Amino acid sequence: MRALVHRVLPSSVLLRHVLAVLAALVVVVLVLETTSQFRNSQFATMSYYAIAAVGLTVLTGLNGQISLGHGALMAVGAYTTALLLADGAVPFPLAMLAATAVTALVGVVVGAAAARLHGPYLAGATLALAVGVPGLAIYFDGLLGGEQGLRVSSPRPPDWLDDALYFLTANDLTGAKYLAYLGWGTLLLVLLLLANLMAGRYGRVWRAVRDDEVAAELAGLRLGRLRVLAFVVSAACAGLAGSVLAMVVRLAAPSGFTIVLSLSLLTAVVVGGLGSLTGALLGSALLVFLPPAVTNVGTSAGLTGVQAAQLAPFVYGVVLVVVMLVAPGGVMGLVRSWRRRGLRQGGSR
Amino acid sequence: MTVPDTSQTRLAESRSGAAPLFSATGVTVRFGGLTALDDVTLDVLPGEVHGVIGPNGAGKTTLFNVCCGFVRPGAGTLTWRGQRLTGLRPHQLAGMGIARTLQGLGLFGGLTVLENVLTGADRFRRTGFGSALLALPRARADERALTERALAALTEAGVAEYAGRYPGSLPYPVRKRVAFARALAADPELLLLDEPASGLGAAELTELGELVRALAGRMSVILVDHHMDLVMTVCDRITVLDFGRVVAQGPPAQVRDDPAVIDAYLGEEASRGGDHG
Amino acid sequence: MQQFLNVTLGGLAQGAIYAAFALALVLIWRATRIINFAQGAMAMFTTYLALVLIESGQSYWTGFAVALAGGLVLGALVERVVMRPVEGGPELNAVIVTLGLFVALQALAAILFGATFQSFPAPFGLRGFTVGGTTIAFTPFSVFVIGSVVVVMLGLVALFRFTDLGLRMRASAFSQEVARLLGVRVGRMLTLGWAFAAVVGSLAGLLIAGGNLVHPAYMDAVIVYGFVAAVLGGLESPAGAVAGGLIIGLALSYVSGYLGSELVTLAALAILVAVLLVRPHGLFSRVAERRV
Amino acid sequence: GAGGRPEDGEGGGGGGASDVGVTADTVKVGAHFPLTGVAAPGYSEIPTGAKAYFEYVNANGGVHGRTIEYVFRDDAYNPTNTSQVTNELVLQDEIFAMVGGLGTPTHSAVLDFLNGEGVPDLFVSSGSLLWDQPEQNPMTFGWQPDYEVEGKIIGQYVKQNMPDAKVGLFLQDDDFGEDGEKGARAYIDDQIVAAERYAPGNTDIGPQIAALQAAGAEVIIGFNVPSYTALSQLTALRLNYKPQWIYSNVGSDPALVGALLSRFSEGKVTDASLIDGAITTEYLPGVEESDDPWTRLWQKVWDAHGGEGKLTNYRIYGMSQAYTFVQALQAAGPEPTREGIVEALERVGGELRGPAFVPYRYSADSHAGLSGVKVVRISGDGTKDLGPVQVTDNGDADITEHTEKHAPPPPDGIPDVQPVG
Amino acid sequence: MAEAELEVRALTARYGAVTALDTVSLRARPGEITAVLGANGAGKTTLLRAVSGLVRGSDGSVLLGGRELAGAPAERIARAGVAHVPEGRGVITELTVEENLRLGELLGTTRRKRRRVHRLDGVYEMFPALGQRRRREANSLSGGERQMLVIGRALLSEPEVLLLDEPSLGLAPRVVAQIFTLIRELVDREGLTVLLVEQNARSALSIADTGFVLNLGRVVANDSAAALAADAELRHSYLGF
Ligand SMILES: Nc1ncnc2c1ncn2[C@@H]1O[C@H](COP(=O)(O)OP(=O)(O)OP(=O)(O)O)[C@@H](O)[C@H]1O
Ligand SMILES: Nc1ncnc2c1ncn2[C@@H]1O[C@H](COP(=O)(O)OP(=O)(O)OP(=O)(O)O)[C@@H](O)[C@H]1O
Ligand SMILES: [Mg+2]
Ligand SMILES: [Mg+2]
Repeated sequence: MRALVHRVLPSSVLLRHVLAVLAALVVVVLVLETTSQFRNSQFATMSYYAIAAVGLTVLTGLNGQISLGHGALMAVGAYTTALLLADGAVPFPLAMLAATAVTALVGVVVGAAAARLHGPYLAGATLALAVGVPGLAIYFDGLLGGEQGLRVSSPRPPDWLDDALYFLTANDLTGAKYLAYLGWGTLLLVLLLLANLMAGRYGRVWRAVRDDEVAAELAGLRLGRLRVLAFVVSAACAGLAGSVLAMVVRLAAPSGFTIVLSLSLLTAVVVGGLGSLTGALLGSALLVFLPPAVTNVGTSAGLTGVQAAQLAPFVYGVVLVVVMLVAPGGVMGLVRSWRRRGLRQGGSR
Repeated sequence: MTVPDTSQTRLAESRSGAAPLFSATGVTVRFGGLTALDDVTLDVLPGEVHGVIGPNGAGKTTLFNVCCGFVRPGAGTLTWRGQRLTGLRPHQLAGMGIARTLQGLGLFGGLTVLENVLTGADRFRRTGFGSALLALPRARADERALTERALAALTEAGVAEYAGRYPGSLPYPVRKRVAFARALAADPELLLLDEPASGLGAAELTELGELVRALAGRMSVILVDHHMDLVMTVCDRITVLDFGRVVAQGPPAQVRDDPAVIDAYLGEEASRGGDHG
Repeated sequence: MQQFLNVTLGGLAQGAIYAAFALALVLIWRATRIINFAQGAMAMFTTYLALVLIESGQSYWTGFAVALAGGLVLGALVERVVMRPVEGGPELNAVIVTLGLFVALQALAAILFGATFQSFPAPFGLRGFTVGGTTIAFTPFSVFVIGSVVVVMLGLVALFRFTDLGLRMRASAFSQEVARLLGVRVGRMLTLGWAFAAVVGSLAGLLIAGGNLVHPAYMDAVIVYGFVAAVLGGLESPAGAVAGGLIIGLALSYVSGYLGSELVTLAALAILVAVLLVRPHGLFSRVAERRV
Repeated sequence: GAGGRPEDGEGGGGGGASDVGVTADTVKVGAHFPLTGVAAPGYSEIPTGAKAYFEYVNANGGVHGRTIEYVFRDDAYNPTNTSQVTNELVLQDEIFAMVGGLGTPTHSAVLDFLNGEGVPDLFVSSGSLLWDQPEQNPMTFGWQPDYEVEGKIIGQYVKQNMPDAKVGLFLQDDDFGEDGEKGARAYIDDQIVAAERYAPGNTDIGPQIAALQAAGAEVIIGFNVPSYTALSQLTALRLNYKPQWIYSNVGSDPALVGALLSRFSEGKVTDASLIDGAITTEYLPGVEESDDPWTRLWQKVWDAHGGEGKLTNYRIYGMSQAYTFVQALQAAGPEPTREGIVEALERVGGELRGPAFVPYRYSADSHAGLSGVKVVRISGDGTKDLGPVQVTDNGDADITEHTEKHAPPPPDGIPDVQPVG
Repeated sequence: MAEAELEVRALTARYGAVTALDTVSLRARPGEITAVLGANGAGKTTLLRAVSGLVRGSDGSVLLGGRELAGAPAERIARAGVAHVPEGRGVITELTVEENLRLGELLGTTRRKRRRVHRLDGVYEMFPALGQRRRREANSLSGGERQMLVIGRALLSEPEVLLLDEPSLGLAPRVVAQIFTLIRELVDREGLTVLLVEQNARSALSIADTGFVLNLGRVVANDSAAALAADAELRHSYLGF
């Protein structure tokens, strides 16, 4: 029996995940140090999309709750950060923590309301959330800056870090690169924690609740609590993502958190491969890198600036449709089936 | 079908004086104009296998639903080890030591067989969210303990070899056993089985009977099924429902010959000993 | 008093428009169990079709008819080409496909018709009726809008409640396999569902556009409130969609008129959450749920 | 050095004859505009105008022998995107300057970045007061008359010409409406009976107009975008409510809105051009004044270098900004640097004359754009002046008449500003 | 009476790498009940699903009265007169009992070839439990009531061939006996062709005329019902009684 246990439960989950994250960190450093400042800034952008997307993966992929309102939760995180960083008294890591905590708290409330809803009703309610919450910023314009939003002074790299990195790589630590490090550091940390969760009991029971409510309840799982918990975890990620966004964009304004943002996150999660953290990363990369690439292709193909700009959403929309038709399991689904086919052809079973 | 005759070892009679582990008293349930259960009373003694039979729509599943808190009875009380249960909610059952299988299978399609059974063992977990988030050694030890329990349950149900597979790809009888193992993993004192034999072939039916008998003594079982020879051979006592009312109660032999039961449920042919699927 | 009257009437007219859109969503939901986020974009597209015709000198009604016919074709086409493969799969996949369609159609419209404001004519007067010397915010066109919505609603109720076609469509939506075993041509039903829904959607598009400005994104606001209205009403029920539309229209009008227009989106959220907390399946649903 | 750096780093953006974005024969500039999405209609035409004028200049030899490369990117009016595309423009395209980036919330997002990177941020397409903060944002310059200035001039006009009228305000619920309201209230606070705000994106403004009507407003001053001009007219039509409308320059574009509204008649019933008789302000000759020499120039440029579509006021706006940039670039001298062009604008910006009736307020202490407007009435396809061109400044500054005659463009259509010192 | 013989020739069906049916050939005659027996996983359900067009990509031939059905979509096969009572969940739970039945009736009327034998009222009479629950959503029905609903619905579609996949599943013994009697009557009266899949070989063979035994996707025995029931070896190794 013991042998069996050991066979199905490989050695320390934490160790495995930490190693993976460390490897990823090395890759991140390599990539950021060898790419241009602009690419760095794109990676910074990708980091906050990805943080929110992996959080949404927990909610939608693992727990089966659809959310069209994560943009609103990001707004909560972004505004919290903006308010805390306003007078420079709060160090930014603290602001990030606070943003995460505040959004998690909001997640408790939203999650409690959402826990009873299913399918389109949940979609409708979260859609209304996405549209409604930015309205708060306009209503409390004294505090939240109205339509114009709050400016955020993004953190500057401390000198020692700049020096240390220079020593290692002989590259200067530019603002964009620093933000990219900040974003990716946060992302990797989030990935580590979520991977821990997903590999353990919570990943299992969330999926159980998703697959069959009645059976889950009979197994002693408290549906409501687990749903809310998934929402909170996911909201915390969204809040953290909002915090990074605020620092990267240097602004928290209602027009930055339109329904488009929420929908983009969902598409990233599904197109990448629902339920997979790697998939969420791939989906976020698509969000960030596809539109400018298309625009540039359009421009170099001789389209005018306006036409090229309109080409980007067109291609993006078509890509969404095509991916879903060709690979219903998203990109990761495709990868998985390739791998399986490879195995079979390799005759290893 | 041949279920080993274990009547010699049955302890029901000798225990009949014992306090019931679980009882439902005067339970009544109405859905709109329809009375699904009408003043139903039922006691389950420790270690006994208690059969509940009755025509389709007689209220058997509803009775289970009441016991599990899915349906709130209009009248009546439930007692668990002498304690009255009020406001029972389904998720409390597992913690109390009651497990149930569903008339459908209710397996989690997105979980492996092992993970399915692990959810059954979930009530034994000791660590919380924080240690899972940080993947502390504590959480790992906890997982290992749960896995051991789950594997034990899988082994007992005879399906340990499928631990890593997903239920969707398994033959029906195996899935049934997995559902059974999930219930066992909770190490219940009372096991509610809703039509565990439906869809099983003759060989599997026999094995199921053996399995249930093996559990008796360790735990109490309430069994609902339409396979008469299974019910008649494994049950210590049987309650017969018809139109939501208890029409007969007693040991199998007595119930089998009860004209009311024959008339409402068994029909002439079946009571003559023919069995069906 | 007059302001109250006008805010109320304006809210009703606006609510009728949300209702029209919600009806299209309900139709497609009942017929295929998919929420069509591309509904607005499809309607926008057919409205442009009408506009092109009207601009080339055709009458309003020609444009109107062509837009509806265009909706029928577009709906059927979309179902056949892009929705068919995801039907019956994970529900999110269908959602993503409709979102992709939404984004792509909107961009395509901008490319084809230009990202500029264009005015769209109305078939009836846009000047309010005069009652006892004062003009009220209710125009002949509003009458047309409300009339259309009522007709569509009754049509849908009749379709689903009394016709065999409606029953077959619902059966296909709930269980393709069983419907097939009962000889229902499921593919055809799903196509029909999308086609009908796109017609209703196109109608909504025309009603919103009438006497107003159109541009590739002009349906965006309506999509949200139309969806909220449909969910509020319970998605299953045409009457619920209309009730939901009117409730949202009126409530938002009052909020906008008396509390401030910046609170409108919040109000929509508040109403929806309040209703769903009490009735998780909307106002008009009748769920006698048996879980086990 | 720290971390082992060579000590003699070459400093930030300044210095060096060939600055970022400038080569021997090109200068690259960029901008962000909403080219897709809800805000695209109208605004997406601005960069096409600017591009046409730059190409015209390039065809005529460029500036100091350099052609101007103009890159504009789509931000869909979403600040998050603005930040991304600005990164792209600055870090990837390596533009010399940002010229005419549009929108208050959008451009706010990149204000710090541009100033931090030392990128000249010229002629923001927005009348917000934010762009005039030379201490904080030394690289940023406004361009159009700010909303407060416009509000003041409109306020004074109402005070003088309709002293007894009850005035209602119809405001976009952001800095646009707020600054305009501030300007107007400076003169007619006591006349204002109601101020109704609409949230951009909420297209049902029936309640707001009904409230203005209920408050008995006889004059309505609208600080709103063009689509809301059309909506407000239609809503008023429904209510048979006929106040005197005064729209800010942003919302009035008579060519656009007028044509829009007259087209409703094609369906049935309604009047031609509902907007006829409304009052607005101008600071540039518009497309409808086809014999103004500036408009003739724009028409010529558009015919030669424009793409699809007609010349519109949005395109004229873009061309005028481009014209101003050419002036600034000329002033910056044959070897332009980022700091040089800012300095040049601070030194001679106030003296530059161009398509606008009024001068800029640029100086070392002010980065505010045009200083005034004239009040006009929309009539038919064009406008009629209701008063002289007036100029003022923010705050308590008085309104004065601007008497200087509006000079026609140079014959070749290209400014000829002498390099500064 | 319609004389629709169902013939299956060399039918093969796969799920991925699993071959669930391996060149199965069988024949079911009108006016007879043909039992298909075998242990769990023998391929019985797959056989019925392949006949009614639910399993895609199967090879072989399915002939109904000489007409080829293989490869046709399920709805066409249903319209040709093949009614399939699927294993387990064949009710549309979101529709009411009556709507479920009406769907069967609709198919019956479209088919038009036969005179209507079954009516809604007849079904309600046959299964009084359904009659009392006409307007309830099928979701509220008990397991056995659902099974009755599906059988009633199949009858309303006026089939020529009836494919029954474990019709006794979840039914009380009395009802099972009743249903088996009913099927026998129908077959005798109307000349229906019935393919009956059952776990419970004994009761199935007691009403069947002929039987086929499947094992691992292949036909391992084929004989008259009586002969099969009498074959002790067969009973022991495949039929379990
Ligand atoms: N939620 C509900 N709403 C309405 N009626 C219900 C509901 N649940 C059960 N019923 C009805 O109550 C009666 C009892 O149902 P129950 O499922 O308990 O029967 P059962 O004895 O388990 O039958 P079977 O042997 O067929 O499974 C049935 O007639 C059923 O239609
Ligand atoms: N959807 C599926 N995917 C993969 N394998 C399947 C699927 N359905 C059935 N199988 C496999 O095909 C084989 C035949 O299954 P089938 O359901 O036809 O058997 P059966 O005789 O009806 O069994 P039962 O008596 O349990 O209903 C089995 O090995 C089963 O595991
Ligand atoms: Mg039951
Ligand atoms: Mg089977």
